[in-house]
Amino acid sequence: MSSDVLARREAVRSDRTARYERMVEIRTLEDAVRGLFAEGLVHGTTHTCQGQEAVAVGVASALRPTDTVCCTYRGHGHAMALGMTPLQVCGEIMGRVVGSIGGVGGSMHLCDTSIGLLPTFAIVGAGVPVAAGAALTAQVRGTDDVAVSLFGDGAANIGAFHEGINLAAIWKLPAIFICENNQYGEYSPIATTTPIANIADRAGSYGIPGEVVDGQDVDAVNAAVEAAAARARAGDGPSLLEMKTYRYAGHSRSDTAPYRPEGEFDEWYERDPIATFGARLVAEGLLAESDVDAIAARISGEVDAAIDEVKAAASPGVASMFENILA
Amino acid sequence: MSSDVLARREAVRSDRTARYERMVEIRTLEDAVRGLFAEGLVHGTTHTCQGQEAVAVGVASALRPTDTVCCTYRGHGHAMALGMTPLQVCGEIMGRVVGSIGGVGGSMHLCDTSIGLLPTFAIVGAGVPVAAGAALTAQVRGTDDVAVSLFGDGAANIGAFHEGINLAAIWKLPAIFICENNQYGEYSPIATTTPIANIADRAGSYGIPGEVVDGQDVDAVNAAVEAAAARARAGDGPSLLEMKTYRYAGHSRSDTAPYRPEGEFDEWYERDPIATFGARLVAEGLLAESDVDAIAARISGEVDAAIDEVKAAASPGVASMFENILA
Amino acid sequence: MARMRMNQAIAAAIADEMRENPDVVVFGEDVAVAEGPFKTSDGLLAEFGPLRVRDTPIAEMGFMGAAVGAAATGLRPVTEIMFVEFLGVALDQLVTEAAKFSYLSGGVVKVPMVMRASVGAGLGFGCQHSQVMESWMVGAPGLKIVMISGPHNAYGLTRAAIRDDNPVAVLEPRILYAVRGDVTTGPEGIIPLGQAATPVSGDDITLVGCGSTVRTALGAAGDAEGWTADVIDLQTLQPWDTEAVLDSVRRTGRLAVVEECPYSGGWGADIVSTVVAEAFGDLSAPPIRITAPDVHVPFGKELEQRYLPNPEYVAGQVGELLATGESPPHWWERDGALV
Amino acid sequence: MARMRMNQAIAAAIADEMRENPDVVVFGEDVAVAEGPFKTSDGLLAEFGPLRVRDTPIAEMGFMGAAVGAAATGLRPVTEIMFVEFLGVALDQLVTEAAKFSYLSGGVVKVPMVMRASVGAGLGFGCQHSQVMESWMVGAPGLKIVMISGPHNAYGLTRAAIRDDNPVAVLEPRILYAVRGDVTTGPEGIIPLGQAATPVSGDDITLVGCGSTVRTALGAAGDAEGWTADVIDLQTLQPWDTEAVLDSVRRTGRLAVVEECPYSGGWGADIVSTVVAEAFGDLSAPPIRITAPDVHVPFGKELEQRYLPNPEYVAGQVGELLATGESPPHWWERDGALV
Ligand SMILES: Cc1ncc(C[n+]2csc(CCOP(=O)(O)OP(=O)(O)O)c2C)c(N)n1
Ligand SMILES: Cc1ncc(C[n+]2csc(CCOP(=O)(O)OP(=O)(O)O)c2C)c(N)n1
Ligand SMILES: [Mg+2]
Ligand SMILES: [Mg+2]
Repeated sequence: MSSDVLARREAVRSDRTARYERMVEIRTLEDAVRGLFAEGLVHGTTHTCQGQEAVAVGVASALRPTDTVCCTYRGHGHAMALGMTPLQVCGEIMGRVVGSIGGVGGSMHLCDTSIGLLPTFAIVGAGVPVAAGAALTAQVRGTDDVAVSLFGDGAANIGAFHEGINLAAIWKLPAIFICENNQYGEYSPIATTTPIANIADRAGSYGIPGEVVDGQDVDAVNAAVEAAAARARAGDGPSLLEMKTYRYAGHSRSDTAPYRPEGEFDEWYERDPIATFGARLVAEGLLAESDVDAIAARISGEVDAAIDEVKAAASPGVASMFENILA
Repeated sequence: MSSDVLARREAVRSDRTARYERMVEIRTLEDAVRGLFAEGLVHGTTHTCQGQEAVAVGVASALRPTDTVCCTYRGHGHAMALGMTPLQVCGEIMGRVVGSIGGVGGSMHLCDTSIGLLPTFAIVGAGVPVAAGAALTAQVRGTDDVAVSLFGDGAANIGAFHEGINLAAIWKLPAIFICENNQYGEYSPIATTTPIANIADRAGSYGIPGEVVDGQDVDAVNAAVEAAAARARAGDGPSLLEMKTYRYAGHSRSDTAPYRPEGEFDEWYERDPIATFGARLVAEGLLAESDVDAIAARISGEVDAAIDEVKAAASPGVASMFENILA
Repeated sequence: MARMRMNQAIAAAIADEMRENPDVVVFGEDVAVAEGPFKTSDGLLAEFGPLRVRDTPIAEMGFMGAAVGAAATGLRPVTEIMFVEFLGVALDQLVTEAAKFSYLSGGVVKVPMVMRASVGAGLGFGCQHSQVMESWMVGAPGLKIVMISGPHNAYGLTRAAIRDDNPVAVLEPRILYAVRGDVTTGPEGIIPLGQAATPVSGDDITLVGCGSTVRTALGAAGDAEGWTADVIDLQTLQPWDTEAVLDSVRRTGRLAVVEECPYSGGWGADIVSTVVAEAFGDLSAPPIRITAPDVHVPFGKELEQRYLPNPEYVAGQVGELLATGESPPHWWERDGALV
Repeated sequence: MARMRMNQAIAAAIADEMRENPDVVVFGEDVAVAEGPFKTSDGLLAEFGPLRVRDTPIAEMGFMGAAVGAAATGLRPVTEIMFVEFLGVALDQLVTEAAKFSYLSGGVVKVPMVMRASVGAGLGFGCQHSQVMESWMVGAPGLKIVMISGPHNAYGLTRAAIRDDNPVAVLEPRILYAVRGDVTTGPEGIIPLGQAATPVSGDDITLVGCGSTVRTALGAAGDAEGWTADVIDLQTLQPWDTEAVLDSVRRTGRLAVVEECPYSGGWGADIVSTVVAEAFGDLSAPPIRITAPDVHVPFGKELEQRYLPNPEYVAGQVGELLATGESPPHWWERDGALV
């Protein structure tokens, strides 16, 4: 499994076509996941990331497997971008032993340290100071690894955001704080909870660089994260990047997003990160027109196969409840 | 007691000479308090505010008794500026029934709602969102009262600061957030914990006005708070004011401030808020030269008398431990 | 009397208090426009408007602190912590500030705020969104804690909590939100804090539940063969109704506390320790606790159901206690339990 | 063997671990340049330098989270919460993150972090700086809790905590920092977590203490006339040494738990509930708890001393239990106690 995962990671690091494919894979899996829940095949809740695939893949493409990533419950896309397979992700979502942590966590709880992914956080903001801590490890050990914290626009109003970034700034830790501004925290539009237009401007409170990035452009995301990572690796401290993006689906399983203003979705969908990037690759000659459909079809088959494998897999036994409580 | 307290409050609101006298009173009591602890007459700890008197009196002079104040453990000066008597303050510090809350709280815990002072906060940052809540009361009830949160430079790095100010900003609450930047959080100079020079700049994170104020000039403090209060009362929302000031004594009872760089104290002492303001009043003809010593002597006598009264007062009985647990 | 779901009963209770008292305000994450993630504030924004019903940023410390300040200055805020675990970022305001303000003001400042939180397992939310966490609050003098067990007391206890002059934590088992029941509305429906209810009476044992486990205990007692039980719903966990429990145990001579929490640190230990201190001589068998194991709440549906004590398990434990006069082993201590 | 104060023993333990393992780092408020508000990191900055010994901003959530992240990626951070109440702004990181990471990684991620905190009353710090608050942590699977009772186990348990691969909360009674005692330093001085100590043995009752109350229990047993006691120092509160307590109670037939916390929600209730379940038939009297009352820690010196259980009070309660076979009333329940 692990070598497969690392190969998948390497692919998005080195190959823009692979990035495109990964974005398609994420979208495909997320759509399927919502379907599974809709069918009542999974219990609990899920938070999918359709529309935000360029952020996930752009970030992963700029990081090394030895870097650490602290991600939220909206983590399927990031996990896959970092290399996790659809089988591991879907296995966890459906609570089967083939899942990322053996099926005892569910949709909000993925982890694979071979690709630097710490247990994803279901508590808003909690990953921000944890990323600072991972960056501290790099600084103390003198490696040039970085740590990345991914969080939402809503998370920028919680104390852990403030404390974590301030700590990283004062210690000049090799950390990158990435706000995925998908315009909503749960059902609340950002303007109702946040009195400024750009979260990136909060960097000023910590004397670190802050940058607004087009989160629908995987190349732009890659470039911004590369630059922030270079800065961090060089010992120049943390950065705050704000990825402007959009959540196509509702906040979670049960949300149909009735609160969205008319036309908003369509506006964002016009700049769909997958369609846009596909067109760019075609224009650049890296993909043929026909590849686009072929890729979609192939990945759809792969994801279906993974889901079938999950459905056939065992659920964890009672003993699993008592495992891994203490190290 | 209460009418006395209100008269004292009114005095600093209307009369600059009274402001001078109150600053002298605060300094005198604080010096005496450190003496009491040094003599071993009090147990526990204390945090005095010598050097910061202009902030306390400047703030109180700009507020109404119906406004709410959330203050920290370094609260003797603020309480007296708001009108609390030396007897109440010293009584509480020494744990006697004449104390502000009957002697069961100690130095960090003063309260008098007749002058708007909520129980002072011994947890760093805790008062910031509480002040937002008091401002919410004013907004919901449609009064034009304001709520003030007083906190230190060190508190500007804690989550409650961020969450409280953001909430006040998004709800446009009539609150004033006042950072008393006395250059140190406990034994740590601000530059070791805070990556920017002016806390006031953090106002930008919340889209509210931020202003650096000379905290050693009681007139400047008064003017800045008056302006912020007017803004808040008019419905234009909160402000963040940073009072640059200096703590003459150590952080608390046992601290002799060995960490202070050579000469730093002297530099600040040259701009002593009491001496400066006294000289200004003399220059303006509001005080005679001779008044200065006379005031000091009179207040010294009053404070001594208050302390004697405290020493003669009873300690709370065992029953007090069980009182006021539930409303 | 009206038939409603538990979440509707909560919304109705808040609305009735808001109608009677303009000082009652409601805020929390998505409680206004969206009417609450669990629809427990249905209709409030529409009826009472945006001054009194507000969405907050995701900032539990911020809005919990705002509740403290608002309550200390005259309002009666009702706040919502969506999942009780989120108190982990805001506990200071509830336990260290709100609960101490009366004491720290010589009794002058009251903090009549309500912190509602959804609690408990059973819905597949995973181990950071499925706990009850009452242990974070029990043992905080100055704070009252209420645990809801169904639509009826959801209405009555919520109203009482809002009327109380102290900070009150109201814990609502998430799994019961959709449960329907008959609710006495209006002033007669208000249930005083601090009083247990005894929905079923019997002779052989006292079964004490609170929150979600009342249903479990009732299920066990309902199907019991060969024994009958007093089933006590504590309703208020702090201060709990010592009299009601002691009176019953003195009569039945046996006690089983049914808790949703892990064994260690559960509230039932307090009940047991008080009962043995006060009624040792009346006990004909060791008081037992029927709890979840000392593990994280697992995700999978079957695992999660296994984690929670259910009526059959409770009935089995009680039966064994009655038969042997000894404390039966927990399920996870039995041979073969983990295979 | 060396004679030192408890705070020196803590600093020595950390220093010895830092010498052996470059992954051990220390951070917290004023722990570096000032060597700790209670001088528990004396000499660390000088010896190990600013990369490994750091002052933090006042941001418990921030640096506790940083400890989680650092521990999860290979370091062994030792952090200091100056007064345990400050965990109220940071509990999430300890209980909801650190303690669950092993589980949430399928056992792959270890979080070998130590959260040291000063606890307890007796120094006049007032009601927001004098509690023990172990109830915030007991009942959190995945977290170990240690309570120090003197210089000797301060050294031994601190070293063991730093070596443990789990998050460990180490609670240090503030009032004992200045107490001197003989300390076995070096590897032999390490005291395994999870094991109680029994500094004194006797026949009539088992006195269980933890942290500051070990001294209280020893004082009571030392001056006792007409009875002798096993005095058990739990040392580790989670998981606590059930065997040691049960073995003793089975022999003595009686149990008194001495706690510094308020009666409600105290850790002793867990001990009592387990003992009655496991050893009911061996009990010749009701197990009792000797605790502080359900109030805030008062400020005045006499009040504060009254609040805390002291050896005379413990001896009195035990004597009464032995004489009557019944649970004696708490001091505050007695006639005239409050005048
Ligand atoms: C401390 C905390 N408060 C509230 C929640 C409930 N909650 C889960 S996701 C969410 C919205 C987060 O919004 P944002 O940060 O923008 O991330 P997004 O979901 O949009 O990716 C909320 C309020 C939580 N998990 N943790
Ligand atoms: C949450 C919390 N953390 C730590 C402390 C301990 N503490 C008390 S005062 C203080 C320094 C605060 O510095 P600052 O905010 O600058 O205020 P000042 O004392 O200078 O007035 C600290 C760390 C506390 N009381 N609360
Ligand atoms: Mg969002
Ligand atoms: Mg300061």
